[in-house]
Amino acid sequence: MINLKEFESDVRPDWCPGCGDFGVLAALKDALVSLKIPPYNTVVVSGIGCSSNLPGYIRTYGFHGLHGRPVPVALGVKNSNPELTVIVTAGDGDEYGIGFNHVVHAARRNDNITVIVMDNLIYGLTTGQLSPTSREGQVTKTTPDGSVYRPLNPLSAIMGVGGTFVSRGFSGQPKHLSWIIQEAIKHRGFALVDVISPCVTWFDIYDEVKKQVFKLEDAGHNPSDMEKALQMAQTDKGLPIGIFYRREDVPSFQEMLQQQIGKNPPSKGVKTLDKDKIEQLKYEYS
Amino acid sequence: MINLKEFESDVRPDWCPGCGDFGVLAALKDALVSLKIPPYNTVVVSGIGCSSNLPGYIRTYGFHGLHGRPVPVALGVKNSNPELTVIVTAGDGDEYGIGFNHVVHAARRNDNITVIVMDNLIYGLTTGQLSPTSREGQVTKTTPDGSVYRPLNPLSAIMGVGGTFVSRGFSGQPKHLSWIIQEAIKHRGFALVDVISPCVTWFDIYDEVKKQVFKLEDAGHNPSDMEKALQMAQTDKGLPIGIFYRREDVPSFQEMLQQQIGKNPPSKGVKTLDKDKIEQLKYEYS
Amino acid sequence: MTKVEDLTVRLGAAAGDGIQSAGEILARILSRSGIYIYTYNGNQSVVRGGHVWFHIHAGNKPVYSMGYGIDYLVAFTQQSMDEHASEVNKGGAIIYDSSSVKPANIPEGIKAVPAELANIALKYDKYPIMKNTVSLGILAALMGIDFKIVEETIHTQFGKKKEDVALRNIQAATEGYQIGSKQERGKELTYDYSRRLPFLHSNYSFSLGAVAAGCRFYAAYPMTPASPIVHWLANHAEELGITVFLAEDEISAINAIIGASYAGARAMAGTSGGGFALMQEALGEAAMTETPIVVVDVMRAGPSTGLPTKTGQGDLNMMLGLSQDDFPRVIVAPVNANDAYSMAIRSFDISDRYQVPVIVLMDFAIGDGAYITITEDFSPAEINRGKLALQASGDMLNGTWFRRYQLTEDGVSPRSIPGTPGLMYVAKTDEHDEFGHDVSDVLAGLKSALKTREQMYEKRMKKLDYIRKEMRPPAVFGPSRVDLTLITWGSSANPAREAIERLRGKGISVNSYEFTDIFPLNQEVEGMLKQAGRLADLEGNYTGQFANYLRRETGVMIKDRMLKYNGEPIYPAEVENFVMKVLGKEVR
Amino acid sequence: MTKVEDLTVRLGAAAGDGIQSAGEILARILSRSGIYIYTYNGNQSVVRGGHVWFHIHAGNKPVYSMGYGIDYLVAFTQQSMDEHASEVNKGGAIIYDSSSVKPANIPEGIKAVPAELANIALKYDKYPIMKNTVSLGILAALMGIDFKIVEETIHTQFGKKKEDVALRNIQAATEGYQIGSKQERGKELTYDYSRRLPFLHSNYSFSLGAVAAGCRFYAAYPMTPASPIVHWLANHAEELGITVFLAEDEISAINAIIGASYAGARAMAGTSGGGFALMQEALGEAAMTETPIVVVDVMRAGPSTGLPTKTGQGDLNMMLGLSQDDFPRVIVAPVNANDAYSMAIRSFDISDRYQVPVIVLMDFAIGDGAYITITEDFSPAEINRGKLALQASGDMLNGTWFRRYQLTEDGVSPRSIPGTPGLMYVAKTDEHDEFGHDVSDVLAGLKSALKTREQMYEKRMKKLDYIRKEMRPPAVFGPSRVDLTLITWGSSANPAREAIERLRGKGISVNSYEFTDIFPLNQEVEGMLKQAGRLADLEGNYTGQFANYLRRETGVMIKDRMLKYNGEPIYPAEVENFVMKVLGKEVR
Ligand SMILES: Cc1ncc(C[n+]2csc(CCOP(=O)(O)OP(=O)(O)O)c2C)c(N)n1
Ligand SMILES: Cc1ncc(C[n+]2csc(CCOP(=O)(O)OP(=O)(O)O)c2C)c(N)n1
Ligand code: SF4
Ligand code: SF4
Ligand SMILES: [Mg+2]
Ligand SMILES: [Mg+2]
Repeated sequence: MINLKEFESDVRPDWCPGCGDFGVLAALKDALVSLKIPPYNTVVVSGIGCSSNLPGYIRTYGFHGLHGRPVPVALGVKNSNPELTVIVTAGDGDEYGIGFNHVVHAARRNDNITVIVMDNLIYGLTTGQLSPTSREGQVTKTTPDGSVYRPLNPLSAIMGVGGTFVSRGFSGQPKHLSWIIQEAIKHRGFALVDVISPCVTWFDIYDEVKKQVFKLEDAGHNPSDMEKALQMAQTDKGLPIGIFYRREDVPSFQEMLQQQIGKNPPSKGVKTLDKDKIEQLKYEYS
Repeated sequence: MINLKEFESDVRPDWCPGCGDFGVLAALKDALVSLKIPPYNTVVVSGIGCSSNLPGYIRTYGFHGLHGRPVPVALGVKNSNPELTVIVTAGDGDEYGIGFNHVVHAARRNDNITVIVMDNLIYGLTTGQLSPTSREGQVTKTTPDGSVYRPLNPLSAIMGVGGTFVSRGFSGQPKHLSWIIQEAIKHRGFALVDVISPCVTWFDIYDEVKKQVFKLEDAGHNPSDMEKALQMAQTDKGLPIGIFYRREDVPSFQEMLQQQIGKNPPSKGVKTLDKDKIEQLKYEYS
Repeated sequence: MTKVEDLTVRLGAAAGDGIQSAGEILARILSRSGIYIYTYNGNQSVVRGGHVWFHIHAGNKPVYSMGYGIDYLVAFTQQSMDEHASEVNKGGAIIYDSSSVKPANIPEGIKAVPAELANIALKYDKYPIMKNTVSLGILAALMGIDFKIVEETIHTQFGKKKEDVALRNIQAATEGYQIGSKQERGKELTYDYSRRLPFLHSNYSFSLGAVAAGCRFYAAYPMTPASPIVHWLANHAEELGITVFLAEDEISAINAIIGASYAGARAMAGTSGGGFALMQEALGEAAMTETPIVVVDVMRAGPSTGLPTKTGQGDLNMMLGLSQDDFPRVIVAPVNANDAYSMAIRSFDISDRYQVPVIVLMDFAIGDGAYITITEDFSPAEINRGKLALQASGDMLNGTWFRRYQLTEDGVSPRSIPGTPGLMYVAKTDEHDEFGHDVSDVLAGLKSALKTREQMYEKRMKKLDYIRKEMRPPAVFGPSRVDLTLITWGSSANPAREAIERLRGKGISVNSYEFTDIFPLNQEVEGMLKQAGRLADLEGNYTGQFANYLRRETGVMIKDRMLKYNGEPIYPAEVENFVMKVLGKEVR
Repeated sequence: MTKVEDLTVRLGAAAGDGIQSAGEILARILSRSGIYIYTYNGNQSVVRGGHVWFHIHAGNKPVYSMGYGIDYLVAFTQQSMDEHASEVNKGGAIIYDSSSVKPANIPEGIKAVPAELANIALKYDKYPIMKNTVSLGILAALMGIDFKIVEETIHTQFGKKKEDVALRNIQAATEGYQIGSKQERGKELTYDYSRRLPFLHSNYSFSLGAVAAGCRFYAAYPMTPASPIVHWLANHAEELGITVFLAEDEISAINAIIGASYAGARAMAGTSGGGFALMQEALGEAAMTETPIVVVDVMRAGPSTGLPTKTGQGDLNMMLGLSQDDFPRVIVAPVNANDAYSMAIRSFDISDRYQVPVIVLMDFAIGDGAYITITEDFSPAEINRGKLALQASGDMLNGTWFRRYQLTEDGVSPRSIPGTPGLMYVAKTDEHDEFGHDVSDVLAGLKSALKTREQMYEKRMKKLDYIRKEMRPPAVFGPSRVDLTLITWGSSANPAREAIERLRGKGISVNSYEFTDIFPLNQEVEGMLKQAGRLADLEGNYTGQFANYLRRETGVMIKDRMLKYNGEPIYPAEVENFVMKVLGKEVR
């Protein structure tokens, strides 16, 4: 019943021809169709950046907010209505730069959202400045003589803060990416999907990535092995994609909350107080 | 020549009697004296919190700024004048909550500052609310029924982002803490000193900590072993203190910058342009 | 014994001595004796030590503010004696802990009541914390309050803790009462033990109002003096089914409530000035995506970190200039806990019906610890969620986006809630068309898009025209024909009320325009100001932000201003002196 | 051939077609022909595709703004033809790429010059990017510019790249020039090839001014349209020895410059509105710690994300209401790149001498891509770091804190720089005494501390009284006796200048008060406004923020306002029409 057409938007992506983000969009749609999640129960939340333009290109509910702030918006949505599938789609600047604190804390709380980062190692929309994942020596508009900034490794970072699902995909392999996204959505809690999604205009690393990329599954990686996962995240021998680390034994923050304050979620209608209750609370201190 | 007296302030700490922060203050003074760093070449930068009141209690240069922002202030100081010893002293809310993004990025860039976090697992100054390091189940003013928030492990977090010096001390052992701080200051690049510094008013865990604490050195820990360091950071068998992880082979961000733009630091007087240079730059685009 | 209409009590101690809780017990005792109260928490940004005080103004009729001087001072520390003794009124009394405090600066005509408060307390507990209770016993006796009420209140206060603690406290209080009874009685009010009056401070009553309005999601990062809101809500979370999200910072808090509201919940955030500064970018986000939210700023004395536990009204300019460029917002400022309840309900109502952010300005002078007797009726809320699209028509179920930002007469468009089939849309902070599609990228600057841009800008801003009509002109407190009209906003109305009463007694006729609906201003305001006689401004900031704003909006310049910026609450006596000066009368 | 005093050229294409670089080459060609220019970058928030344009107004005498209509349109895409053809002036010409564009909407009296731009370009490169160069060749021919200048400019432009690229471009330009030469010549200016005029946009000239003022530390997080500042500084970092810190967010950027300045460097940060919103809390920090900093906001069309590549002047309210409570700040707004240079120097000077944050408001209309010919002399800066304590007296070397916040006549206290023996102090955001010791914790509320608090508040605020005297009244552009005075601030002065000239030609006498020193206002302003005849306001925002501010400060209400908020720059023709309407004259 749920098919790709239902997710089709009449808004044409304004990405540059060849941009990696097309692959991510395709993979996300495929994943939602495969999981049979209806578009109206899906909320795609983004920040600001080329990648963050994604929500308009997939006909689900969407929130195209501020640079760096999609994660807290997504948490608000999820806590307000835990029945929704909430997905963040944004860039490396958005999620690993200005917005990284939100990502880190969502990961450690194990908030039940999926965060897809279109990691192109550059600030695309603002025309090519250094990002937190830019490489040492990389020439950008803000590092004309080559970067002296040590890059962030988002995978080991999220493992370090206790992330329970850490993965990386490649926009050039949308089927594989769709599988990762499906697993991420099904995951109990916070899931990071870092996607190498090259920017063909400001830092085109397609050929290089294609050469280096290999699948963790093919290499026999066991995602429950944190130690190996860290090694793989930090390896300079090729570029592994797949699920680096995963554990399903940690309750999500939303489960924990519901244990405490029940299952009637905030979005389900306002709940007012009757006169007696009001009076009782009014006299609480006297 | 440099002695404790030089660091003495006539301002009396307003911490509660028995607060862990007294031990941190003592250890910091001791470390500076031991390293023979003159007070006027030291800048202690803090945020807002009980712990952040520290700068007034040690007679060095100090900057008592905004909640969560001492790290970027410290970076500005260090980049402006790399000859200064720049130390951040703040709380777990300040550095692991609102200000954590700055800490994370300073760690990954390997900025040459020492960050001492007085970690009391609570927001002290604001009278006892949940902090990012508060334990699951902890009863605080904001979690009267026990916390459902999974805590952050700051040590593994900073290792995950590539931190090059990760340590933990205990305010109850100021001599040992002084040694850690000395090593942290001598370290090439970013050094995190997480200090268990109990809040006797809102979350007194002194007795418990005293029972659990042991020194990594005594346990034969080798700080160059990241894997073991991570295990130690996450262990629930006792509370290890000491230097978890350390590497000295990564140039600091300031070294990298100086390679690029030379050693004449920004603080050393203004450098104006002469008429010829101005004219040349004025005509640059025409 | 002197019967009076109102009196004040001040307890002075070091932080950590439990003065606030003692003050609350006393407030309770008085309320259970049918007495009206206002309290103020003179605390410091320190957890133990220093000098803190708790002030109670109590009366047979409603009181609003600090009252005049001190009638009963309880000095637990020397500093309390030194700081406050000179302010004690004739006929007043000073109770002090004679084991550590020496009498000093005691003006004539004041009774000194020495008692070994700490030593007595140590009889009943290993820490001297019950010295508070001892002093309350003495006070009750001096004030002629029936001990039964004291006993009952202590039982209520410690009810949840061990019964044993309550009993020992009662013993301590009894010993105090005996000491007090040996003294000549002092000033006393007219008690009515059959009447129990409720009291709340504005943080609590606003929280109660919010929950009554159906707020189900609250996000915050703690900040004095807004923290009591999150404490209250967290304490009632299980009972009332509120989700309280303790965010990693204020930016997360406000974005979370925007997400929660977008997904259908009534949602709120609260903070103080510094935290609000960080939230600003997201206020623009809420306005641009047309997501209803309520945000409370409980102001404290700034600038910057300033005096975190002291009061001020300095954040108005910030609210008028929020974030980049122009967008609609509503600013309200309740006077005290009485109207804060209904203001909460109104805030959610306006926010939902116009899909705009509503900002609520309160301050420390009416917040944390500043209890006031509730005389208002707190009615259940009538809920109007505004224009909601609840169900898609058939043709929406295949392939079209929902026209979320439809151009309408009043600028408000029906909104749909995620989870509703067929009504999908993307909420946008980029400029967008009626469907929420960007006009910022491939369309920006095209002639057709310029039109869209203008229409969308006008759509958002014209909400203010409609809201303006709902905004209330200032309430007039006092007579209508006067020598001087005081302009007050939010909490500054309270000391004016007391001063006006006193001035009336002196034959000076003053009233106050109490502004609670700050932005947009009701259109009658200009006329009211121009028709009023002489005007004088009263506010708790350095530049007279509200008076400046009134000039901007109405052209009316108020020259005479009493501006208080030292962090202390405005005292009615200061208002009185100010009025006398403005009117050219001799002071006292 | 028609000799004219000024003319305009517009290039229209898709993003990624290299239109901005083509426009820059043309600006260069004209400048090397002794012509004055103003350019505007009609771009979009898209990296490839969409519709973008580059506009050049060129004249024999200085030009400031968009000019009137279009004299030469170059249409690389059909959309360029469709959007702009109708705006082409009589006697103008449209060059279009006939391999893909069909003529449409071409008004009468306009010459159509079809040319297979892309196809020709493909002869010289495998991508058709040189179609730009071909069109420049045609344009140069039509405008009667010596080809030598074209050739020379291309050499300069590609100098650093391969010589080969330059040569192929020259071939492409030559082929264009030949096509153009076959046409009748169009409008042309009076060229002086011996004169090369410099041009910059305000982001660049401000950056240059900052470095000239000795700014050695710049921190930023990229944000359109402020990014050219960080690009310029990063590009000159090695050469000029500037530290450019690429922060993880704007909060880090501003705190870093506060740290850098505290440690002795002149330091600056730059951003646009959204980023500035995040910096606000730290502006209060700078003011409270009395740390000098300069912060630039290059405004764009909001609210919220808005139209990121479009222009507006909507951030003034934000600057007036920065962060919580009152603190001193200075707000300036250069008119264009000419005064932006010296404004940078002044900003650092004022900031250092008064130890306050200085905020500089520029906008996209004069920033990124909006070049203007520099007619001002750019002199080296005279440096005055203000009150510095350079050396401790002997008694400071043992045990005392430096009296950093000493109370002085003008509110400014000598400051010491870390590294100086004996002058240690703690910079404080809490309220503090002269030594920088907190009065917020154990002293708060004590009588002695209240005095300190008041004195420190007054100390900070009184700086504004002194700064006010240095603030400049608006410059008057145009005659002194007029029918109407236009009130402009910052960039809105530019279109007014051109309109005023034109109106003068029609016998209508108008002038403009060009405000650059926004806050605090010079004390003469009130008088100037009250003495002026009829006033009308001109600004790029919805509510007339500056006019509202003037009313707040002076009581003068300017009713007639031309407010533009669609993201486009203000065109002189619009100003002209507005003036005619205000004066009740018929338009055209
Ligand atoms: C507060 C704020 N700061 C800066 C910006 C400007 N900005 C917009 S997108 C962006 C970065 C884009 O990079 P990334 O997040 O990696 O996304 P990409 O375009 O590469 O997909 C920046 C800095 C902004 N919109 N808001
Ligand atoms: C922007 C901002 N948000 C909130 C606060 C209020 N605040 C002051 S200190 C503090 C937390 C203190 O906890 P921590 O950093 O752990 O320090 P501690 O007092 O425990 O030493 C908070 C939330 C603030 N000053 N500024
Ligand atoms: S600039 Fe880069 S990231 Fe942006 S759309 Fe183009 S290719 Fe993609
Ligand atoms: S409240 Fe806690 S952290 Fe603060 S001074 Fe007291 S014991 Fe220390
Ligand atoms: Mg990117
Ligand atoms: Mg803490």
